[in-house]
Amino acid sequence: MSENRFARPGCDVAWCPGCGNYGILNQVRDTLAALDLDQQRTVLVSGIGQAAKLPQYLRVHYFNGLHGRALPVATAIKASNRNLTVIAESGDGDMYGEGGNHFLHCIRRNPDLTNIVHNNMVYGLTKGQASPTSPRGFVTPLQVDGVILEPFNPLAVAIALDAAFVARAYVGNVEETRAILQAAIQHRGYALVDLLQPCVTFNKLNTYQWFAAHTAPLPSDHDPGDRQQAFARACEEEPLRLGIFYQKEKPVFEEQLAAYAADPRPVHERRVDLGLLATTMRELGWG
Amino acid sequence: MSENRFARPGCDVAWCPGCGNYGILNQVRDTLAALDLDQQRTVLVSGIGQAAKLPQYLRVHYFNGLHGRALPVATAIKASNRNLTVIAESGDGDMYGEGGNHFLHCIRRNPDLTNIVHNNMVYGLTKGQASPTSPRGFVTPLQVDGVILEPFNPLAVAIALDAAFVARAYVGNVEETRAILQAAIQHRGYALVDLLQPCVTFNKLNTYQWFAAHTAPLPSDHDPGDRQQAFARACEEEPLRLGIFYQKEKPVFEEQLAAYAADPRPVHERRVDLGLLATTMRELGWG
Amino acid sequence: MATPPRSEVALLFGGEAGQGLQTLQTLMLRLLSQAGWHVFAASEFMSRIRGGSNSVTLRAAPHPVNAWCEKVDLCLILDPAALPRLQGRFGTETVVVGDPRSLGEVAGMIPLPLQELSKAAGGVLFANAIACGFLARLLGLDRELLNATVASYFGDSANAQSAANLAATRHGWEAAAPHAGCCALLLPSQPRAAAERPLLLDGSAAVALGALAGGCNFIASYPMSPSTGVLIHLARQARTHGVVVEQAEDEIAAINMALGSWYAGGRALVSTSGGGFDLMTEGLSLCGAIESPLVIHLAQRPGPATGLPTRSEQGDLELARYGGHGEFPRAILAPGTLEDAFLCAAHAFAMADASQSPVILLTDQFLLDSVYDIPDLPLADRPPETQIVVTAADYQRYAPSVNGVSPRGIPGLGAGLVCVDSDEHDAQGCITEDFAVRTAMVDKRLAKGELLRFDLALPPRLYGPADFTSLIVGFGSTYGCVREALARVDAPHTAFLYCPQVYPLPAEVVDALLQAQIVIVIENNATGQFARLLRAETGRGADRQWLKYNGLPFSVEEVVAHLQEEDWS
Amino acid sequence: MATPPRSEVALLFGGEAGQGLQTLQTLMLRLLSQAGWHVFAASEFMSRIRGGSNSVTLRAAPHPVNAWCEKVDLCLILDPAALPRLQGRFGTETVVVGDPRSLGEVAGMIPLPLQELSKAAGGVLFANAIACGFLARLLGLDRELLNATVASYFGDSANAQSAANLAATRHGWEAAAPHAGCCALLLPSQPRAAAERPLLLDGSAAVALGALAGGCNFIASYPMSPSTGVLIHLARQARTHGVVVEQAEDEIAAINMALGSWYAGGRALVSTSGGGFDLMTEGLSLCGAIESPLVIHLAQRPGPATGLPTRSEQGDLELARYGGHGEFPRAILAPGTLEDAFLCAAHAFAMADASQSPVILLTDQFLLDSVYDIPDLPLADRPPETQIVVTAADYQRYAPSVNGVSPRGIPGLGAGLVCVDSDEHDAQGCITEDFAVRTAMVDKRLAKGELLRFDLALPPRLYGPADFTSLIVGFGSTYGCVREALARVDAPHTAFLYCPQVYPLPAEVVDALLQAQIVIVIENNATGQFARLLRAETGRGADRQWLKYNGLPFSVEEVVAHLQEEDWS
Ligand SMILES: Cc1ncc(C[n+]2csc(CCOP(=O)(O)OP(=O)(O)O)c2C)c(N)n1
Ligand SMILES: Cc1ncc(C[n+]2csc(CCOP(=O)(O)OP(=O)(O)O)c2C)c(N)n1
Ligand code: SF4
Ligand code: SF4
Ligand SMILES: [Mg+2]
Ligand SMILES: [Mg+2]
Repeated sequence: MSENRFARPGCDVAWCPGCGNYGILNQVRDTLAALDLDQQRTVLVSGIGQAAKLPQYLRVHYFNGLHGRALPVATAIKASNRNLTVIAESGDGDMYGEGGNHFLHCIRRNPDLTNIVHNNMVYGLTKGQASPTSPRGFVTPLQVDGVILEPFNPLAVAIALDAAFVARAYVGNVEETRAILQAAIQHRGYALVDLLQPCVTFNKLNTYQWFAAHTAPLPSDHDPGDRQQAFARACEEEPLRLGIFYQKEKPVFEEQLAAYAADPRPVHERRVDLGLLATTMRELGWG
Repeated sequence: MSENRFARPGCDVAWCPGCGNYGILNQVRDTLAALDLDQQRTVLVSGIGQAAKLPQYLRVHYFNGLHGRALPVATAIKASNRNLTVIAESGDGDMYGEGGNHFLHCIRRNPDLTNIVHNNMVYGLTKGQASPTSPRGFVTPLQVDGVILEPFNPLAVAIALDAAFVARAYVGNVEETRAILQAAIQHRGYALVDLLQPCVTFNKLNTYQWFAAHTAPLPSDHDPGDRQQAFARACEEEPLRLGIFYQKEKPVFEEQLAAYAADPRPVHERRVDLGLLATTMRELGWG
Repeated sequence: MATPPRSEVALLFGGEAGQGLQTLQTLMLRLLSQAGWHVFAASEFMSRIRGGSNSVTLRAAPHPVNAWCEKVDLCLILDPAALPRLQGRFGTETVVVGDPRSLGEVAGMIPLPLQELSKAAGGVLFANAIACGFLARLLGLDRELLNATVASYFGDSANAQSAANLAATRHGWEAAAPHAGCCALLLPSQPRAAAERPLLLDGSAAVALGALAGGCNFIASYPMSPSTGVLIHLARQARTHGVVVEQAEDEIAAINMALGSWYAGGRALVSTSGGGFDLMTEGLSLCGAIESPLVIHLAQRPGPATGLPTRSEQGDLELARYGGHGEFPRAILAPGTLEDAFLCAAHAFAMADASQSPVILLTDQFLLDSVYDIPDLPLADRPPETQIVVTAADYQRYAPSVNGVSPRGIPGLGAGLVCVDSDEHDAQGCITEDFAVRTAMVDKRLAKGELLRFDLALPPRLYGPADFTSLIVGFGSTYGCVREALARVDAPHTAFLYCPQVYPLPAEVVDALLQAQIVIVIENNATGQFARLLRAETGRGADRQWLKYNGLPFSVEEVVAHLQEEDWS
Repeated sequence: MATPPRSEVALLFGGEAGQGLQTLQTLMLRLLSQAGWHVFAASEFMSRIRGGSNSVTLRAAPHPVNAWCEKVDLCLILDPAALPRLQGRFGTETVVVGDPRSLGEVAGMIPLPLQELSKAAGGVLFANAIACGFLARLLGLDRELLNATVASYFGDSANAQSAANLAATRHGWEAAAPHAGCCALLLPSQPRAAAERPLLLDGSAAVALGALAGGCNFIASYPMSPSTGVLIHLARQARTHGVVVEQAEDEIAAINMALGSWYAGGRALVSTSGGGFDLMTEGLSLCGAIESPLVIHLAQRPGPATGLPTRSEQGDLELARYGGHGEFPRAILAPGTLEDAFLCAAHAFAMADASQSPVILLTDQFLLDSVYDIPDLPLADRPPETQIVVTAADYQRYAPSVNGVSPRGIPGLGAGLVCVDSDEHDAQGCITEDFAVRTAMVDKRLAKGELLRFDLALPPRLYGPADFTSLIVGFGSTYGCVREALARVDAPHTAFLYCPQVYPLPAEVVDALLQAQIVIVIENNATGQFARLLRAETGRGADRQWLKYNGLPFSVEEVVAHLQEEDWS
């Protein structure tokens, strides 16, 4: 794939050998190329964590910001320049833990962006603490007696929020994951891809083998237009279903902004209208 | 109700005349008395907003903290002294907006506390901006063209998180609301009561009349043990159903803490065991 | 009780939230302004929507006024709680007006039968117009002007609401007959021609207009008193001026959105108060790390924590200076007048853009809620240009440069890639742990601080003799009361140094401190933050500190008293 | 390459993450300690789990050592990247050990056929034991002691893992035969009896033990390097010591949980780093407002933003001092030794409890990850008592008092109600907007600052002549290198003032500054935050600043060089 113009060959990748992130990197890179996206208009936004390093290894614009804060940054980029393709990606701790509030409200906003969450059910970069998606009983250096919290079910929550696009993929299924990523990027509106990824160093439970054994595609008769069905399938724990659970056309955030009502240009192309401003000043100035 | 020992007569209540909060205050006060709770062991925790002023008007212990942060405070109070009855209450902006992340993760933790959310679909104290539950199109001084975000559905999200107790009440239905509050407080584990409340000053849409016309009790055959059914009913928008949507026995956070494995006493009753500490020091000290 | 005509007047209105003090304030401001006076109003109010006890102080004078004073010439009392709260400010000559029906008998009070007249006029909604008519007559104002003002406020006179309010005004006017002119203003002032109308703005509007003048086209914020006004003003202008406006789910989202917008070529603002600013400090640090421009409006109110949400303080200066972890440059602008609120807001965008650093606009509730007339706001000749470059294929976001500023590209404009990283990074924006690169990047970032201190700085202004020996130093909203007090007191060799830029300290501030034999720092907080900042930066602190921290701004009288306590010999 | 026996030795191990440097460090520390030496190790590592290039510096000497030095006597290189990264630290006498199979031919390198031996021993897992055996022989250590140390590390010798590692150690030992004693230590040191064993602790363990000694029974935190170690230590002790431990969803939850726990009678700690601390600052302000005790461990790493997550800096002092809006007292303790890390952590709880204020324990990555031997930790005679009262029915949480401290009740203990409010409140904890109450409450809160400055303060320690004229001032982890450097250089009339309490400044610090003719401030940051703080508080700043900000701590050599540049005449 060295001709892939999104590839950044020769960079020093900081992931462990065997990490599921390599597969995600390949799949994202291939999807960007397959969609023939304009490199100059493709922006990746990430937080902090192992997953969040991904943009460093691609030839794209990127904004590698704070732990947990990729979604507000991505939303604003899209809202400031609607010509850009925006992908927000990070780990499960980043997106569902520290960033949980943005996850909720970004879905409510429904900006046209893709949200890829590397779900390895653990905090990789900080050395193996539980993440919101870690299973009950999962023992870590911090959760010495095992996790006692209910695991966060991102799909069920997204469907409860009536998210516009909700999917789960597993990095081990290369073709299927590419197809899901492609559909997610092409979807107009917010699209969640919860992407199962083995962390070979800190998650000895949810391994490649485990995922292979405990995942299965959604039944072929699954109707992504049916919210109740989507929710029911999202609640299933064994097997974890893979595929597009829910999809819906909804009004897109940035299309409804008053700022674009009269002027479709990105904000950076605009200049202050001084005459108009003088008028506004007078209007406000009459007490 | 002046003999109610939870009443704090003569205090200067800062709410507008006619506000739905008065009803909530009465219902909470009556419920505390009806449950014959020990006043010395009842703690109310709130954030900031009109709703969050409620504890000021009761004779209870209270912790009136920061906007959005009642749930972590309440969780820790309960985890530090399991003999206390803890109620966390605040407005919809506080609990679902600023405090959204705590809402998610508190439900995952499942501490034995009651979470009452005064849902007036608006920011009262800051003068009428949209809240997460404001309906689409709701016009405010800030949302001048109306709300463009999908309203937050707290019940659906709580059910998606498999919350232990999920209910909706309307302050206009006095008896029903008392019964729900009573069941919520008695429930072992996290209990959400989304309590619909008219804001007579800033929400001219969702008035007493509106709520009366657009709410209805859950059908009598509703089974709160059925998560899928609960979710389906939570998704219904017309009418808004009232009652206990979902209820489940689940392991309670503070009961699973290692700190209580050998010693059930609240932390304030314990003293450092210096002999044990010397041993620990030696154990850690061998490099 | 009639007093000789006055050359200026201070009115005080006390009432509950929801009783319409704001409407009355606006009506009286317009009326007095139209009558040719300079006007000023400041309100103090509780953190509640209805009830409680609030007040508005409104001044009219032949010269510009922009300070709060305690003295009251004419006081209108609308609720029983107001009287005990406010009467400490009354002098022997204060004329008190109120409705005996609600207040009971008060010695010397001029009765305004507001309940009765309101009922007759059609309800409590008309109380403001009645009061306005009543007061206008006590002040000896012109009846035609009164009618014109009321009519224009309530819409054209054909409309029913307007007509009813005009009638109510008349009732008020008539009820005042026995006391007409009892509090008359001296000059038979010339009404202004419509074309000469000054601007009547509050601080929030001035900041919002300044932001627009600075090219602001994006605001994401979470409501919080007293910062919300700016957000609302921009929301109202979203369509006209093409501003992306979003109420964020929390302050953390707000600042991260603002950074995202700058990254994509926007000019973004966030508006918040102390508690929200706390939550933004990690984003502030990110701003420093990725070298993004950013403008943050920090509207102060008394803390700590929720504190007094609707009151005033200058207690977050050190937070603005030191908030956010790690080390990076920033600037803090603290305007004390409406013109400066406008100019500082506009300049903040230019500064942020040119230095690729955060600029904090530090205001407070008093400034934001104060209204007065100013002739005009100084619009620039040309719209501001965002300093972005069209990137070449080999573009490096953090290319080394002498002054620390690297050309800023944005995605979609040019052939290069724009890579920004919150980790330490190399010139390209890639993560690095190279020790030498780290040192170079720290130096590069800090170098930009010099731009903020010199090239882009807003100098202080000195009022008083250039050869002063005593120097009063202040920032932000203490400006008005210090200037007015100095005009009243004979304080030889004393000058006032007003600092609209409090960090980094412009060289002129340092020079003035060195010249002074006695330095007095005035600030609206308890611990003397500005004095400490001056000492930290220059080694020269305050010899005397004038502090106030009860939630109210300084009054002119308090500053006069402080001045009089000084030994000017 | 054999050199004459040395009285002390500095080892350096360079390798990738995942190659087991930590195990090797522990083995060698234990071995050298058991052999009777004082030992010290500090590691520097990249922010990645595998790969990259990390290193450990390990020193052994007849006297206590607790500073990082650049000098290397014996260097073991495990990965090719390490050599170019580390060789700048080599001197002419440095002995370099490595596997030519992975490194290629390196002039003068003593070959350690690690790949081959590992394979023979059963895999890469055994590389540490092999290296340990090899190094032990180069250092001329006792073979029995080596075996005993390895065996005790891997569990009792009957176990298979232990046996295999012992065999690997032997292979390493044997491979070193041609170079035995080439880097020998001078003294045929006495192995210690088991009972004389010192403690071998790192800074994180010392902080955690100090917290337990201070009565900590609650910790809520969100993982963040380098603060996570403390959290993990307490999690391991949760059951034994009855500590409620929770990984919060974010730092905001963490600090609010901690405040909730104190309210309910717990003694709570939060542990975080700069970015997390930013997010906690609103909670910090709340702590000030409700007058709750609180202990915050702020483990510094280089910023701004994500910065260098695994490296060291003292760049958050001003954040600790000024973070959080509004005005309220706080204390900042910055230990520089393991004993002080322990004592400060324990004392922080006592201080917080007695003053009902936040106390910030300011450490850094270098201190937390450094390991050395200390004889013991000073446990108190009696367990700490939380200063809570049994409330009477008329209990008032904020009852006025002379020193600002009101008796603290908790729910469920007594007949009173415990009402705390983040808004300004009266003695009972009810919201108020009364101006006089506001002023009184601000004064009450600020009064407690005096307790922190005087009664509860940890005084500075002066090393050097009492009649010094030059004074080096430092805080936190620069302690070790300054003391060692001063012992090496003849710097007459020079003393070192080490300040474990950096805020409020104890009186002794102020006195010492006033005595000094020349003040030199050493700090591990770029802008001189401590010097600025000293100037802000005392007017006396630094004449000279020794700063470092590349992500590494000061080395002894650097401080020596700084000292030598000074003109001591
Ligand atoms: C505010 C803040 N808190 C904590 C951290 C430390 N931190 C960095 S990455 C991370 C979690 C990583 O887990 P995840 O998001 O699941 O990513 P992964 O490494 O597993 O891919 C944490 C807690 C931080 N950088 N910033
Ligand atoms: C960190 C922070 N941000 C913002 C605010 C300002 N604020 C106070 S109450 C409130 C919203 C109130 O709405 P809601 O929670 O729905 O309560 P209501 O007043 O409607 O009962 C806001 C935004 C604050 N106090 N703190
Ligand atoms: S720690 Fe886990 S997630 Fe991180 S790079 Fe290694 S295997 Fe991947
Ligand atoms: S503003 Fe609304 S919610 Fe607040 S007190 Fe008034 S009516 Fe109630
Ligand atoms: Mg993860
Ligand atoms: Mg509300």
